[in-house]
Order: sequence, then C-alpha cells, then structure tokens
Amino acid sequence: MWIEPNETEVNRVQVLNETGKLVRTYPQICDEELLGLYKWMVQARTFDQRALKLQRQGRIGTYAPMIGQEAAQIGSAFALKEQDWMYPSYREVGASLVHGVSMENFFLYTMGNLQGGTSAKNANVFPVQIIIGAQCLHAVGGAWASKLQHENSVSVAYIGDGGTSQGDFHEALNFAGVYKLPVVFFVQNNHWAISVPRSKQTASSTIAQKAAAYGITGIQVDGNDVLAVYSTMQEALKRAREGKPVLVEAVTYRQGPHTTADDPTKYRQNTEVESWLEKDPLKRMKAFMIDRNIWDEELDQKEFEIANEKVTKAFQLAENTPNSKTEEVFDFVFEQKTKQLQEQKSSIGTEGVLK
Amino acid sequence: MWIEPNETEVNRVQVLNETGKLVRTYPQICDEELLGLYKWMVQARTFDQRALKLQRQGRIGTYAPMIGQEAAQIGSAFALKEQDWMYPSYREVGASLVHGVSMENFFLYTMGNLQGGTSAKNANVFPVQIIIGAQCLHAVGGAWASKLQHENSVSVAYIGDGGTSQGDFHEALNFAGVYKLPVVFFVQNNHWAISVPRSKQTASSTIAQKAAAYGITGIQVDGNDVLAVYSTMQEALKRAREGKPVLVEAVTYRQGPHTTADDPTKYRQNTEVESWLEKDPLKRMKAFMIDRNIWDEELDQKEFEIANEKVTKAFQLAENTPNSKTEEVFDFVFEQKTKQLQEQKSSIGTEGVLK
Amino acid sequence: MTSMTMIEAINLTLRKEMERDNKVVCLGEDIGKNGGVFRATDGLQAVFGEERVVDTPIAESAIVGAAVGMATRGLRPVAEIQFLGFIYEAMDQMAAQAARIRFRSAGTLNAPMVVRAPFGGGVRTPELHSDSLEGLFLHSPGLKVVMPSSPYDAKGLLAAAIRDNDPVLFLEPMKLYRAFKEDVPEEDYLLELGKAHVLKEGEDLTIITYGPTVPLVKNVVEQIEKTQNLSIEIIDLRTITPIDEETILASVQKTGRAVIVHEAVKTGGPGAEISALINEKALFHLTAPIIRVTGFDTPYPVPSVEDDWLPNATRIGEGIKEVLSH
Amino acid sequence: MTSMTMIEAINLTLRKEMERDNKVVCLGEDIGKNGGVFRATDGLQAVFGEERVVDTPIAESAIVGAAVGMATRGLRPVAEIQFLGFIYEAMDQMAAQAARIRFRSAGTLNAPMVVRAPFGGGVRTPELHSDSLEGLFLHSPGLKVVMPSSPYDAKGLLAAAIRDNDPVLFLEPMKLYRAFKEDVPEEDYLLELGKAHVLKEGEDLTIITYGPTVPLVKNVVEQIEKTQNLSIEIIDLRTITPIDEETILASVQKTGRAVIVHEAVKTGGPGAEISALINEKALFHLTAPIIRVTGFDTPYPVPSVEDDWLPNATRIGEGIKEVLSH
Ligand SMILES: Cc1ncc(C[n+]2csc(CCOP(=O)(O)OP(=O)(O)O)c2C)c(N)n1
Ligand SMILES: Cc1ncc(C[n+]2csc(CCOP(=O)(O)OP(=O)(O)O)c2C)c(N)n1
Ligand SMILES: [Mg+2]
Ligand SMILES: [Mg+2]
Repeated sequence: MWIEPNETEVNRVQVLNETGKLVRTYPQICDEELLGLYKWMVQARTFDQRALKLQRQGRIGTYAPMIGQEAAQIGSAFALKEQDWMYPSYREVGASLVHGVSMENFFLYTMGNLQGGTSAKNANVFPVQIIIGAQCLHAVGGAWASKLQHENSVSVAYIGDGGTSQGDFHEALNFAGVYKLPVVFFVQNNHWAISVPRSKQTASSTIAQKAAAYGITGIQVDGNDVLAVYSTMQEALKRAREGKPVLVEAVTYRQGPHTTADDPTKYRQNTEVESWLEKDPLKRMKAFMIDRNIWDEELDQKEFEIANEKVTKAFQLAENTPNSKTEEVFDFVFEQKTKQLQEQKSSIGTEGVLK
Repeated sequence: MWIEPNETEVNRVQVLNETGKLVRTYPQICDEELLGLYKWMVQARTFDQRALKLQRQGRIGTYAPMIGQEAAQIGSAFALKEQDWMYPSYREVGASLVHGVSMENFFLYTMGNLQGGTSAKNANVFPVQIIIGAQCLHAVGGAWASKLQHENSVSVAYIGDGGTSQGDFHEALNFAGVYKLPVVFFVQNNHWAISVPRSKQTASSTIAQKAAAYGITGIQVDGNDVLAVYSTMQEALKRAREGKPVLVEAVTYRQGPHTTADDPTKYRQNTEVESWLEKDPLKRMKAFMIDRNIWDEELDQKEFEIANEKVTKAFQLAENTPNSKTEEVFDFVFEQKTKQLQEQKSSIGTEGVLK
Repeated sequence: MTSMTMIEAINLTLRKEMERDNKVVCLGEDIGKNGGVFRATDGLQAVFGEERVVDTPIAESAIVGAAVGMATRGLRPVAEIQFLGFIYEAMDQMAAQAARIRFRSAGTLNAPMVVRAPFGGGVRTPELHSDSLEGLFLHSPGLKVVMPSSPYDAKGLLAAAIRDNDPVLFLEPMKLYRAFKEDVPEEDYLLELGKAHVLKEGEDLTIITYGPTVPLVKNVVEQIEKTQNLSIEIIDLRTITPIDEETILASVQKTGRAVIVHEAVKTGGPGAEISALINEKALFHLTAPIIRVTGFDTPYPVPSVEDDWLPNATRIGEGIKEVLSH
Repeated sequence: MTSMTMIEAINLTLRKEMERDNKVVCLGEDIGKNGGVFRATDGLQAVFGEERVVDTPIAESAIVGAAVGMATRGLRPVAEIQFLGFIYEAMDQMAAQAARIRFRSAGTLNAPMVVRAPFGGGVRTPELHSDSLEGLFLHSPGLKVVMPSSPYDAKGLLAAAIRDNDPVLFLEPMKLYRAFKEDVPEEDYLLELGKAHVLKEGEDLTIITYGPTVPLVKNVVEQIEKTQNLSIEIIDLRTITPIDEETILASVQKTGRAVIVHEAVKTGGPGAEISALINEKALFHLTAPIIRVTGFDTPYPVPSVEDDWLPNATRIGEGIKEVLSH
C-alpha cells in the first residue's frame, strides 16, 4: 500500500571501472570512436584550463569550469546526430564544442561580447542559459516543433543536480511525458550546486528515479565513464526519437570551483575532492586505450599540444574580434527598432539624453 | 538498468467496496466516528446543493461544487487534530467545514464579501487559494514554522490532480522531503481539471507514485470510500507528525461542473458521469451503516433536514452581514495605511480624484 | 462583413491564421474540446486536430516556455494564459526568455509567438481573474503588448500579432468579449502594432485609454459633450508597448490637457509612463496637471466593491472636471 | 561606532536581529556554510545553527512561498534571492501571495517577511545578474521596496524591514557592497521605511535617485558644483514604495527642476512614477521638463558595454545640463 521513500532500485550503468577496466560486455564502439571521444575530452579540458588561467589574468570574465565532467559532456554530445539540438546551461563548453560551437564563440561569450550568444548560427546549440531550469522548457518546445514538423531531431536539455529542484524542470518533464516528445533531459549530477551538496538538494536517493513522476524512462549512469555515457545516451536518443522521452542522470563530480568567483574550500572537504580525482574521466579512458594498444604517452602528450594550439588560435580570434558597441544593443530588441529605440540609439552621441 | 515508465506498482487502499461491503479488515473506527463522518458528508452535500441553487438565482457568485468528493474531503479533514492547519484550494468547502470554518463564512466568500477571507480567524484554515499550487508552498512554510516552534501541528495542503503539474507543487514536495516537514499533500484526483482528463495531465499512471521523485511516502486511496480515506489519513498524519511528509492521492470524481461557469457536456460523456454516480460516497457509507444497524432511512431523512436548516441559517446570517464597503479595501493593504492609501481612501468622496 | 462580437472576431482570426499558415499552433489550458473558458478557440480543435490545438497541463511557465522553444524552431505558437492573473507563474519565461532570446543570441534566434490572455474587471470573478497586469510588461524590453477594444480591432491586431516576428502579449478585455457586435470584414486586414487610434478628435482635452475602458470613455464623453460645450479627443492606444508617442504628443500639444484612464493600479502603471512621456516632450503645452483615473493602489478587490474601485463613469467624469478646472 | 562596508553592515544587522528575536530565520541558496555568494550571511549558520540559517534547494518560488507560510505562522523569515534577476521565478509568490495575504484574509493574517536580493550593474556579471527590476514591485500593491545606498542606511533600513509587519523587498546594490566603509553604530537604530533622505540641499535642481546610483550622483554633483555656480539638491529615496511624496514635492517646488536617475530601464520604471507624481501635484512649479537618466529600453547588456548603458557620470552630467538649459 504505502510507497515508502526511495524504494525503487536504481542500478548505475558502468562500462569501465575507475582503473579503466571493462566491467561488462563491451558496447559496440569502434576504435575510431574511442579516439574521437578521448580527443574531445582532451580539448575540453585544455580549453577549460586555459579559460581559468585567462580569467585570473583578467582577460575573460566569470567562467564556470567543467573539469571533471568531460566524460558526461563529451559522451553525451558525441551520441547526437547533426540534426539534434542542444539546450545547454552555463557549464556546457565540452558538450557544445562537440556539437559544433567554436571555441572562439565560447571565448567571446566569456568576454562579454554580444557575438558570444550566436552559437545557433552555425550549430544546433541554443545560447547559454543562465536561469536554472528554463532551458528544459525550451528543449520541450523545440522537440515539439521537430515532432510536428517531422524533423527526426531530438532535443537535449543539459541541467545540473541542483536544477532538478526548479519548477521548470518538473513542468518540462511532465510535458515531455504527456506529449511523448523526442527529448532527453541530461542531468549532470556533479554532487554540488554551488555550496549545496546533492544530499541536501532533494531527499530522493537518485535523480534518475524522478522519471517515475512523469511516466517516462529514467536511467543512472557513471558520468565519469565516457563509454557508459556514450552508449547509454545512444540508447536514450533512440528511445527519444521514437517519442519516448528519457531522463538520464550522469553521476560525476565538479573538480573545480562553481565558477571563478567561488571558493569551494568554504564548504567542502579536500578529501572528497581527492577521492574524486581518482575517478577522473580522462585518466580512466586513457588507461583503457593504452591497455587496448591504441594509445600511448607520446600520442597523449601530442594530443594535448594540438589542443593547446587550437585553444590559442581560438583565443586570438576572439581577442581580435571587435568589441561590442553600445549602439548595437538597440539592434537586437525587436526585428524593427521602435521609435523609442531609434531615438535612444541616436542619443548615444548626447550621452543618452534626448535633445 | 532502465527505469521503465510506470514500473512502480501502486495498490489502492479500499475499505468499503462500491456497494458498501467491507473488503478488508475493519480499521479501528468507532460507531460515533462513523456517524460523525456521515453527518459531515450530509452537511457538505447539502451546502453544495444549496450553493448551486443560490448561484443560479444570482444570490451568490461563481461557485465550485464539490459533489462527489465528500468522502475525500470529510474523511481527510476528520482525521486532523485541532492544532493542525489546512491550506485549501477553491473546492474545499467540505474539508473546511469539518476543520471549523463556518458555512456563513463560505457564503460570504462566494458573495464577494471581504469577510469571506477570514477563515483563519476562528479555524486553522488558510483563505481560499485561487492560484493552482501556491498553497502547497504555504503549507510547507507553515509546517516548517510549526517544526521550528515545536507545535506538534501538521499542515495539510489540498490540491487537485491538475494542480500536480504546477512547478509550485514540485518545489513544495521537494522542500518537504529535504527538511522532513510535518506536512501532508492531499491530492483529490477527481479525474478532471476543468476539461482536461487526468490521463492528459500527466503520463504517470498514478499521482501517488510521484512521491518517488522526492524521497517521501506516497499512497493511493479510494477517495469515494470515507473509511479508507479516514484511516489512511490518520496514518499519513502520524507519519507527518514524525517528520515524514506524505503524498496522498484520493481517487474520486467531480460529479458536477468545474464551477457554475462551466458546461461539462462540452467535454465529457454522460456515461462516465453515470458510472461514477454508482460509486457515490454517501450512498456507499449509508449502505454500510444501515447494514451495521446504526442508521436507517428515517434518520437519514432527518439528517438532511437538519443540514438544510443549518445551511438556511448560515445563508441568512451571510445575507444579513453588511456588504463590504469600497473604503475598506484601503485598510488591508498594509498594517499602517501609506500616505497614498490614506489619500485614495479619502478621495472616495470625490470619486477617487485627488483635489 | 459580418456583425460579430469580439470573442467571435478572435475565434475567426485564429481560424483564418491557422488556415493561412500551418506553422501556427495554439496551446493552453482547456482550449481544445472545451474551446477555451470563454470559447475563444471554440471549434478549432475539430478543424485543425489535437496536434495544432493542444490542451496543456496546468503549468503556465511550461506553456510560455514551450512556446519559446517552438517559436525558435520554426513554429508560430499562440499560447493562451487562461486569465492574465496567472501570468505571474510564467514571468521568467515571458520577461527573461521570450523577450530576450533575440537579444541573447544577437539576432540569431527570434520568437514569433503570441501569448493571449483575458483580463480586466467588472465581471464578478474570483480573485486574480480580473487583474490588469499589462504595466509589468511595459517595463520588460523585448515584448509588445497589444489590447483591442472592439471586434474590428481584435481581428486586425491579432492577425498582426501572429504575423509579427517578435513575442506579443495580446490582452483581451473579458468585459468586452460579448459586450457588443460590430461589422468585421471576413477578408484579411492588419492593424499596425504600435499605432494608436484617435477614436474621436477634440480640442479641449485628451483622454488616453486602451482596452476595457475604451467603450466606457466613449460613453462618458458622449454624455458630457451632449450637455456641455466641450470637445474631447479620445485616443485608444491599442498597443501600450511600443507606445505611439507621436499620436499622444500631437494631441496633448493641441489640447493642453490630458486624462489617462486604465484599470491597472495607479502607482507604477502605464499611466505613469504616459504622463512622464508628456512631461518629457510636451511639458510646456500643458495647461493642467495630468490626471490618472485608474484602479486604486490595492490588490484587485472582491466583486462586491469592484464597480467603485474601477474607473467608472463618475470617476472619469470627475477626472475630466478636475483637469478642466485649471 | 565601527567603520564597515555595506556587506558587513548587512551581516551585522542580520546577526543582531537574530539575537534579538528568535523568530527571525534566514533561508536561501548558499547562505549557510558558504555564507552567501557575497558573504552577507557569513558566519550566521555557525552561530544560529542549520535550523535558523537554512540552505535551500534551487527553487525561488519555494523560497518565497515557504517564507509566506512561515511568516503567517509566527516566524519572521528573511529570505535571500541570490540575484534579483531570479525573482521572476517567484513572481506569483511575491506579488500575488506575500503581497496579498493581508488583503485576502481581510487582515486576519499577515506576512512579516523580508526578501533580500543583490542587484544593479557595473560589476561584469553573467546575464540576468545585474537587472534592476524594482519597478515591477512598485506596481504590486502590498509590498514595500527598500534599497540602501550606504552601510549606515543598510543597517537602519534592514532592521526596520525585519521588524515591519508587512513583506519588504530589500534590494542591495552589489556594486556598493564593498565600495566604501563608513562609521556604523553597533547599537540598535531604525530608519523609517517610506521616508526619503535629503542627502544634500540645493536650490537650482533636484536629483532623485536611490540605491546603486547614489554615490555616483553625489560625485557628479560635487564635480559640477566645484566648477559651476550651481546648487543641486539630492534626494536618496531609500524606499521606492511607499514613496515619500512630501520630500520629492517640497524639493521640486523649491527648485523647479528635476532629474531622475536609476539603473532600471526607462519605460515603465520608477522614474515614470516619480515624474507622473510631480506632474500631478507640482506641475506649475516646473520650469523644465523632467529628465530620466536610466538604463536604456533593452535587456541588460553584456559586460563589455554595460558602463555606457548605465547612467554614468557623463550621462548624468548631460541630463543636468539639459534640464538647466530651459
Ligand atoms: C533561477 C536561478 N536561481 C539561481 C541561480 C544561481 N545559480 C547559478 S548556478 C547555481 C547552482 C546550480 O547547480 P547545479 O544545477 O547542480 O549545476 P552545476 O552548477 O553544479 O553545474 C545557482 C544556484 C540561477 N542562475 N538561476
Ligand atoms: C495558476 C493557475 N492556473 C490556472 C488556473 C485556472 N484553473 C482554475 S481551476 C483549474 C483546474 C484545476 O484542476 P484540478 O487541480 O484537478 O482541481 P479541481 O478543479 O478538479 O478540483 C484551472 C486550470 C488557476 N486558478 N491558477
Ligand atoms: Mg551540480
Ligand atoms: Mg481535478
């Protein structure tokens, strides 16, 4: 009679264990894909580390590092097809790169350039969403549009563990269930929402089990195991494409601060961080690839060098992009500038005072 | 691995079947309670029918009838202790009466008198909430206050099946779980949210299973079986009092229109309504009491007469209450009227124009 | 030409727009089989199917948020919020999402969507069903706010709103839904968003109003002009943002006096902006203070007192008298 | 007397109020161990425990809604919204619940609660972290909106807000959190809500402002008065609703000229109400149009252009010049 708290059993999908050993039948992933996955992880990490450095030098603005979450982001995005759409939060640089956003674009975003919002020009990636949860509804609407227009496109919303507390998250999953939309909600449970641990965010023992509230499919995956994430996401996308929305919980860890403005030593133990460094997603995958004889230290070093150069070039491009001008802000409010906006735009010369 | 949609098994609690026969061990309910429960149901129905009539005569405003939901409302409210608080929606006249709101007060509410909002003066009942879902958060806050102040009081939010789609519902249940609050969310699943059937409101096959998303207890009960509701609610309150919040789904049926402004023939089949009239909560309880030799037709008729008189008296009291005055509205905005409000109040003589 | 009520004009427009453009879809609570609580969408689901006329769960943030998602991916959603008082639930999706997606994406994306909602008082509703909240959206750049005051306007404005490439909040005065009929062409016509309508020219005083209070103001003016030697100009704004400055300023420059009438509460409402605008650009033409005849600064009250709380005929008459006393 | 920053003054006040009254509880995102993203609540959880200083899940509607529930049941919650831009999520609980529970219950219940939120620009935040949305609440009867411009004011106003028996939105200018220190008495003192502060008297022109732009206006005026033979009055509103009409009107009646400065976007903002108010009650004292120097009518822009978008020194100087040109 009584549905007792947390009685649903949830089993986490894992392919590689922490040392990079196979723990279940190998999913059908060819070596090329393995290399692709790993190389993207290297790029994401390299970008991330550079961005942190640049922020400290005052050359870019606030940045939300993704270090530690490369497997979750790369593994999930790698499974998308070109026609699929991504609805990121502010921490999705890894996933966004894989789905076609340029590093330059991301730098421009962090530099506070208006052009930083143009991800959707060249890739099916919505602009960064700051409001926790809002992107889930946009993904629902996008999925709905693709369903009505028969586009065979899945919309994927990226959100954090903390974000699952928002009303918008709930409403989005409920709509997805009711309309059988081609949408995947990809939750990166990185254990922290700024200073609030996952355990204080919700009393449900997993996020995956929240699917039960919406009559949709749920699954939990080791978010530091890129092979588990990739293969799980492939299946999730397959279901979504058939009109069966899926909630994926990728269990991972935010190795760095929440953003460059945050000091995590205020609220979390170093021992916890260290124990998760052991489970680092790149380390694990590298070990597996070396074991498999398709990778070695030299290749590895080279890959980081390539990535470094790529990041350098991207930053140069961003730095050489002209700064946004105040006049431009009036151009993006409506399709046609209203009289007021025209007037305000032309008042810039007189410091915004109408004469 | 995959948590498939609706895999949780949910068993509905039932004590009496549709014909009023016991279907499980009799819960510890004494005859006095049986009579009490039934008499309240009679009062609620009598009020409801009169209100409908008065609305048609233009003597009260829009009214949301509760006919068909008497077992859910009376059974749940009857289990409350005096110090417990109720956070109703707009359809809770039955529950509110049991917990101490006067019929007169309810009439004043429907007549658009400011005094209709004063339920909390004499009873632990919040004013009617129009915004779907908002009351769930107030119940959470109330429960929280009672916990911090060691009041041994449970807060009960009443909401409909449709209301479970709102973000506020989600956020409330999540907070309740995290802080282990003494709160019960009592959902009357009356199968319709205006014209939208339960099946189109959410893809979860029960509302009770939504508890899983919050790590709290859930239970589904036959909402037309007052004994099932009463005994379930007693247990739910007991758990809540210990800091274990509960989501109760009472499965019932809205026999009437959504409100007096609604025409249900636009969207639902008469056959469905008829099949639910068979499951009428009063009929079932009456049969059981007659079987048990504590009730008969004569007593029944008399009870309806008593109720009728009570309703008549209450309506007279309400009708004799002075109408609200426009001047009064300025008194309830802040504790102390601001200069603007004072000015506006005294401008009533000059039709609101400041001289 | 057919004589019809405003609700019929809205229904007709929705049908015509859905026929014209299969990207137009409607979504909202009870808009399908039930045809909307006011029957604005009556019969549309039968014609266009459940995919294009969608009953939603009760979740306003999701209704507007999903519309943003649809609009940025090629559809032209027309979302209904059952009563404007419930739009608070969707405030982020309105003011921070729909309104800003063009800006956020530096013009890469845009949200051609309409959010329809009935509003306004005088019809004895429960709480939060009659509130006039349009002022909040005046202060939310990126949204247009349009409100018709007649069946004819409703058709031309709603069609224009649906074809606009930016999000439009289309507010329908409940009180006027069935208040009167007028001739409405079946054929396609558009009324320009952002353009006010000078309902009646006059020399002595300008009344600026919109939506639910327009017919009331017309009546009051008719009565006054019958008995007094006065000539009053009436401006029906039709769109409160972007606001039609030219029309307002030209009129006040001529008459030197203005009364603003709206149901929204006074402080911080649309009347404040209109008054400030006149002050900014036509101050020296004013021969009297601008009077705002509006809802009082309280929550919308219970039905038994709403008629006195609202800007009714006596209150408007008194406002006119006061402005003319200078 | 201790010299302290505004953030220190806020922290001190919260501690003092929690000591004084055990019904005061704090709730919000990251306010516990982390002490708030700006450290406003630093150290409070260590002193008062996890029951009275509560980290919440990320759900603004729940934070405000739970506070309403608490406040109506005997507590005096002080809720934090991490940045004012996120209050859209809680709009119903703010404007339709907290603001209206006294009204709805005809005075039977009331909600003595404070919602604190940092706001305002100039500090290079990501989107929606710098928006000035106070104008929305000016138009929501039942709420008071208070904003300090100095450490001293912060203490007196916050203490008054916590002890007020109605809901108060307490807005903290981020930019001023650590901008300067001043002497703040440790002892208890209250600054009356609804009372403006004449920062500086003057004869030729009145500048009306509040919160983040107050120190900026002071500087600009100092510079101008140094070089020109001008005497400018500065009013720091402190509370924008209820607004202190007397102080504003008395000043403008004296000077005949007004400039309003705020960061909120122009259309429909607090400046509109202030201008309309002056128009209504002091029109014939005006010798020049009232100028609003405010954010432009666009979404709050990206960091690289915000300094030009905001009412900065040149823009304010230009506004003053314009008003004096009449
Ligand atoms: C509506 C809203 N509330 C609060 C914030 C402030 N905020 C930004 S990130 C964050 C924590 C998010 O945690 P989580 O969802 O777990 O994602 P993570 O940062 O761990 O990737 C908070 C509270 C916000 N951006 N939007
Ligand atoms: C926020 C909000 N949205 C919409 C409405 C309009 N509305 C009033 S009742 C109702 C249906 C509610 O259905 P349910 O929760 O099942 O309760 P029931 O009416 O069946 O008791 C709707 C949509 C509202 N009052 N508040
Ligand atoms: Mg997280
Ligand atoms: Mg229902």
